[in-house]
Amino acid sequence: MNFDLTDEQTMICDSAERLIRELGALERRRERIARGEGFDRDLWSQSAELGWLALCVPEDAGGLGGSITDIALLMIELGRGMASDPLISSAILCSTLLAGSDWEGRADWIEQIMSGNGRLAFANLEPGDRAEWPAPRATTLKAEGNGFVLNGAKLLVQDGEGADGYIVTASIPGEQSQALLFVPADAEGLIQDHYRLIDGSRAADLRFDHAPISGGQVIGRGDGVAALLEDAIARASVATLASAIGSMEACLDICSDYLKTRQQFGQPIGKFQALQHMMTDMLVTTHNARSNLYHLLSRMDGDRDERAAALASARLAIGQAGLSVGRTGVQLHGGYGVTDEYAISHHYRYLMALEKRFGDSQAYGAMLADQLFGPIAA
Amino acid sequence: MNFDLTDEQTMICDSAERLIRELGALERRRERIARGEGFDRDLWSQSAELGWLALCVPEDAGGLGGSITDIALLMIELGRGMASDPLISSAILCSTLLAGSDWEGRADWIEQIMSGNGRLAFANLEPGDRAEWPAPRATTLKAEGNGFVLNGAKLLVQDGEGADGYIVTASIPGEQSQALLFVPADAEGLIQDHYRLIDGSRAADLRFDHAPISGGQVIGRGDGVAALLEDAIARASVATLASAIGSMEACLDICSDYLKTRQQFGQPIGKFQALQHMMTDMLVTTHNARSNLYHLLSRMDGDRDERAAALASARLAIGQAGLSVGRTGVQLHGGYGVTDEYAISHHYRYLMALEKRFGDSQAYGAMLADQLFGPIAA
Amino acid sequence: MDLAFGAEDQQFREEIRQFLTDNLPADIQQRQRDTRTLASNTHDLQRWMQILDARGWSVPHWETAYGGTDWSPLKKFIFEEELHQADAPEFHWQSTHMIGPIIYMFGSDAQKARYLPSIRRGDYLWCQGFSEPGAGSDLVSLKTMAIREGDHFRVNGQKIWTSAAFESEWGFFLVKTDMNVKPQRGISFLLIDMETPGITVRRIGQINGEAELCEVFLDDVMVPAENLVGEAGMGWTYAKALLDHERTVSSFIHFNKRELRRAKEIAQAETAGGRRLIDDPQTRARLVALDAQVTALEWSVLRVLADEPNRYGGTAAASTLKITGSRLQQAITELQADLLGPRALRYYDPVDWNEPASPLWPHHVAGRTSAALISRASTIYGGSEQVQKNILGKIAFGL
Amino acid sequence: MDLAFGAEDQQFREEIRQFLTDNLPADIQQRQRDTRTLASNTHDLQRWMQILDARGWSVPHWETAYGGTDWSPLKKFIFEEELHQADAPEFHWQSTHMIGPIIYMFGSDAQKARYLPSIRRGDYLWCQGFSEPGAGSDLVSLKTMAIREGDHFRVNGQKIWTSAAFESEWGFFLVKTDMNVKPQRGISFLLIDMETPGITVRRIGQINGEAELCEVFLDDVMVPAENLVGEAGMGWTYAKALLDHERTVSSFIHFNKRELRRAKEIAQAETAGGRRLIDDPQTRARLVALDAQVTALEWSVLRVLADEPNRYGGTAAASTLKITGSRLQQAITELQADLLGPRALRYYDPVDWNEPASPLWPHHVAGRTSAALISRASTIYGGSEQVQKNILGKIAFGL
Repeated sequence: MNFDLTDEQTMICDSAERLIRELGALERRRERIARGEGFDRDLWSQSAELGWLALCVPEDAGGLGGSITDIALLMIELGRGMASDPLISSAILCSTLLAGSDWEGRADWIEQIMSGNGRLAFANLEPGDRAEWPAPRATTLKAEGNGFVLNGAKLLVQDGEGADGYIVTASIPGEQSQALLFVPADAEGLIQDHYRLIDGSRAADLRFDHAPISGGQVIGRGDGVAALLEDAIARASVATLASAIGSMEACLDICSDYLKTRQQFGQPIGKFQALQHMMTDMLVTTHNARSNLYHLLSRMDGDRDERAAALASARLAIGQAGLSVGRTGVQLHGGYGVTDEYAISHHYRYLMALEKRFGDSQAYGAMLADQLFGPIAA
Repeated sequence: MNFDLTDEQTMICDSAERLIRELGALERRRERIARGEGFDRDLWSQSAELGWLALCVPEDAGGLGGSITDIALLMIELGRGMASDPLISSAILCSTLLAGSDWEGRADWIEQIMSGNGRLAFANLEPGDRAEWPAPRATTLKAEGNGFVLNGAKLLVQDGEGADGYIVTASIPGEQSQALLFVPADAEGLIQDHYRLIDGSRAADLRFDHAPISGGQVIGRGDGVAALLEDAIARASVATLASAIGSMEACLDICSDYLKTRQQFGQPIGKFQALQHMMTDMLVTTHNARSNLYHLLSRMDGDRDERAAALASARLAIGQAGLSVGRTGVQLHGGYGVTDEYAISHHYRYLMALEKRFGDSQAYGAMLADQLFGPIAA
Repeated sequence: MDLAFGAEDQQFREEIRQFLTDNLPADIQQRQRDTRTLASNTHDLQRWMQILDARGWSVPHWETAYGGTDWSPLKKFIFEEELHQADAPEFHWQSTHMIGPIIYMFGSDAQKARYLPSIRRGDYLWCQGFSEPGAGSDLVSLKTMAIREGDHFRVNGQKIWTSAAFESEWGFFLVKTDMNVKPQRGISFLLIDMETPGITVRRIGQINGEAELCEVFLDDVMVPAENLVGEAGMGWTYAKALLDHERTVSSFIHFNKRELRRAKEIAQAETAGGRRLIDDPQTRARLVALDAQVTALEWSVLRVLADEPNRYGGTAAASTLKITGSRLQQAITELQADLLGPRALRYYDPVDWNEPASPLWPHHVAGRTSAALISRASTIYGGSEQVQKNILGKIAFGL
Repeated sequence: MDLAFGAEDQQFREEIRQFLTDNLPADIQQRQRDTRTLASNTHDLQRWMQILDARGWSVPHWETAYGGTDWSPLKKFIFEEELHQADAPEFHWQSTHMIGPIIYMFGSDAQKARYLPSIRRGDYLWCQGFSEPGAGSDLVSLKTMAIREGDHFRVNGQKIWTSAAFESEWGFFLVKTDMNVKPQRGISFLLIDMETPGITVRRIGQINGEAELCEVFLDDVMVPAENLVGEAGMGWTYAKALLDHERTVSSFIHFNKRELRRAKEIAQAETAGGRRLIDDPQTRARLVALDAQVTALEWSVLRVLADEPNRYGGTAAASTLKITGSRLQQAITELQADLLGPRALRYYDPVDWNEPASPLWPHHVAGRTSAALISRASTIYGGSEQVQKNILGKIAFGL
């Protein structure tokens, strides 16, 4: 066991840090959000050029096959700049789904994603979902004629606006497991609705109204799909949690700087013991949150149940940690904390958003309990 | 609506304050506990002389018929000295049960209690109980010969050691409601076990092994018993919560004095902002806890459901408040906080004990939820 | 001690309820219920103020000589509670509760005649210029200067956190008029027409997308000397008098009760795994814990209103209300957002009132997260929680 | 980065487990599992130390030259973890982990020869005389004086919070030997035979009924000069060296893991309304929240053991462990007590091991509340949480 970065990891982190320094200015972020853009296109194309998109794709699917730890380290750096979208939705989540399938369009789309030329988004969430994990879907795929038709609705498709296509989960009447479908953005019978999220990223609702689906659009169905979904969501969750760690660590820097510069009552406010203690609480929380991430990373390649437990545990702990750090950071900034003009409120909103991606703390707490103690006896 | 004390209430509070000043010294308390005595006998006899025991008994049962607010105010003062035992168990709980019955022994025993010559204790709790509220009992009363026999076990009978008799709850096979029985301490078939509690008070376990019960020992049975039990437990709960308020308010005095006298790093520790803020948290918590008590008092004479909700609400809030104040008080005392030699640890233990009397915060939280939202739908 | 509302109070409550049923316009009520921002409700507020004024109830807390009522503090509490319960527009605090009383307590007859009637009618908004960039919770170090030049003051400086400055016709400002005395003694209270040349207002983008708070830049602003309230150098004293005047306000008790009710409604409407959240034990536990705390807050307010003797003094009780009330605002609105699960993540423009027509987005979702976000301010403005605790430690315990 | 235990570590773990299976006496194990006090287990500890010593494992963290092992920090962690898991007696910290290393690092050859073997064998206990009544977290203001008189020191003063002083044969003390230099430079490290005339030990009654902490009064105690450790005036430095030596101890990670396991067992055994508490959603929520925090603590420990580069420095990481670990001790033991419901209220004498025979009082009840009560000390001793935060704010952020 050791926590030293490999040379390659150091390289990844350094270049990510450089890029965030270059492109991560708050003003740039605010202008971009005001323009209604959900992510930074320059950062996206740079991510392709620097090989980060490929890093997230397994070697046997044509990618660079970075380890989950490599990916997490990259995401921590990007999280500092609140810039991990849409790497997570497209390059990690959708790529993993594609790489694990034997779909004919697999290689093409992976290539598109890695090059930065194409983007896919994952359409799974339905009303009433509190967490994303393989489960029966209300969206249904029915055989009709030579192919199928798709009916149903998905909400909060992360980075769904402007995606070239969607990987959609659906149930097939009479089958236990779900199907994974590819639906291009301009598909017939697909109605889209786009909107901004609190962290400035953008999402889509998709409505499928008797949308025709050909056999060639079925990425997967049958028993393997649940495991594949689990794998992909787990990997995307790691990236999400790592982003949160980066954001929290950025909050530490932002707040400790602020405490040393902001004057009140004739001295830097960092001289006040109460604020010092709030700052140290943030440090303790952030430090431990990183430990939760390490634990999860150590369980990613092992037993599925252990992985599920570690994932739920990390989601629970890091979700709450992020909220706590964000809240305290805002409070330390006084009035400036609740403006859009200081970075801290952006981090708080980003951390709030991350806490609820793929499911919120309470849902993952219940999942962890089921893993540790078994389901609740009636 | 007004919060000014009546002349009579002022008198009660003043004399209680005086008595606590006289008899409430920590040294006296520590020696008494070391001797294995669960309460202060001098305080008990003074309580009789000062009419406090009679105050708790309704006028039509021969008592002075103090209002529940009068009783609460008295208990707040006694709580400051952690000295409300066994007024609660005997003069409030058992007297209320007796006063509400038409049992033939009623007048005698109320007289005994008011004069301080006799003491009863309430034997209701059974294993698996998390809260005391009318519920089917595993202790059963069965007809046999001319009378009955009682079988079962009760635990944690508060102030049960040395009581002259017990009021025992039991189920009668085939009947919905419970029975209330009088069992003298020396009854045949009754085995007692006595022990100390963390707050220095003492309790008893009772085991009834085919104990013969005559018809004359049945205080009540049938439909009225549940309401009577509810009334008595509600009144005793008010007294318990008021004691907690008094104890918390004493903690404020103890801790603010300590902060001003204890020196460290060359100054009184009360100069440290972090400790000032802990102290103000204690104040805010205590102040609000008293408000919860007022709310409960305002609902004691109204609708039963509203009273039950107010009781659950106050138990939940004041229980947690007491723990929080006690914990912070200990922390403010540093090493001395965890010794038996400073008053603060006695208050903490007292508050811990009060939090669990008649049911703990979690149980009452669930009860409040049932009142506010209805039972959980399956 | 008498811990019940009297029969007269109950009757009064009925009277208010009836008045609201008869007079509160349904469209205003609906918008108020859905409100996601203060700034966009000005027109409704004005309509409502006129209705109240017609009944003589637009400034019930004022002295009767100026159009107030002789209601007891408890009745005023009942009045406010019923208004909140009915989702009537909230008073524009700076106008009716701050500058109004200041003017009738300390202003000249000319000022009273000029401003009070329009405040009662809600003709226009007032904004408050107290805080400055370098002095958030620390008003002693104000820098905005007002130099007397003939029959005018020349005002230079900068204010911040000035709510609604962009839509206010008038503002009241704390300014330094004397540099040669202790800071508190050199501060004066000045009324300024927001149209005066030299005033620039910049709206500050907020965490929830609103921009209701402003910066106000004062650059050689010439203010007639008659706009000075009371005596020069007494500004600090007047401002403090206000605080004693409204000791229970910062509890936000009515807001907290209404939003807790809303949280319960959301828990009844939202499901997880097909089960209503109101039937989920953890959700119930969060709700009841908050319910018990709101109950405490309400009775803490009543204790102040009924002047309960308090060994730590009234200011301590008020400070307690502020600390408790602001924490509850945060906890309750955050619970609302949590109850929405992932749907809490959607951003709703606080000014654009169009909601998605999609059945995926029920009406109760709109604005909840926005409220949770901006509620972070409740432990900051009006003296941050940390400053409140400093004060409380001092006045209650002499620490 | 490599976030797995290696094969060698796994094998080592198996070896330790086997050793424990073969060598840990069942009666000791049972008593240790039920322990309610430190002070009453001394005899078991001594037996166990002899068993460990025979295997060469009684002081694995010492330098090999003095009887320690060459295990990596990770192996030492595994060793400790397995000992805890098996409910082996805990090391007597003051003896093996404090004075032992101090003596071999800074002591004379004579001191090494005299004391180290007996410490390895656990022949007797050592106690630590650092704190004084006027100096809890503030060691700089120590007052206990040691004046050199010929070949002796004359020691006068008073120590407090001296664990196990009443049953220790030896004590190590921080004393002032030089009044004329900066306080930190005038403190020396002295070994004192607790039988020396002039020493009075008073046991302090504790919140849980134990009396393991003591006051030690030193009244003209004559201590041979050869009992000075290292150089005069270096006491403070030596004491601090210890802290760097054992940076993960204060996490109480093994305690926290074991007690959380116990909490789960209690939740499986206890019922409410006929339902196991482990099936109650609120109980589950409390348990999993703590489980996730203990997981974090464990990995925070591993990061320190594996020397993860830390931008805030190792002391900051250690301070984080202390803050987190002490809070968890409190939260976990308090949960245990809460799980017992009203049964948590029974007082169990920490010295009298007889338990009630009554079936009303299952074995798992005994001692839980006592542990919760005494755990309040965990955020106090060894630098209170508040002092820890002061330090952390300074070293991590320069505040």
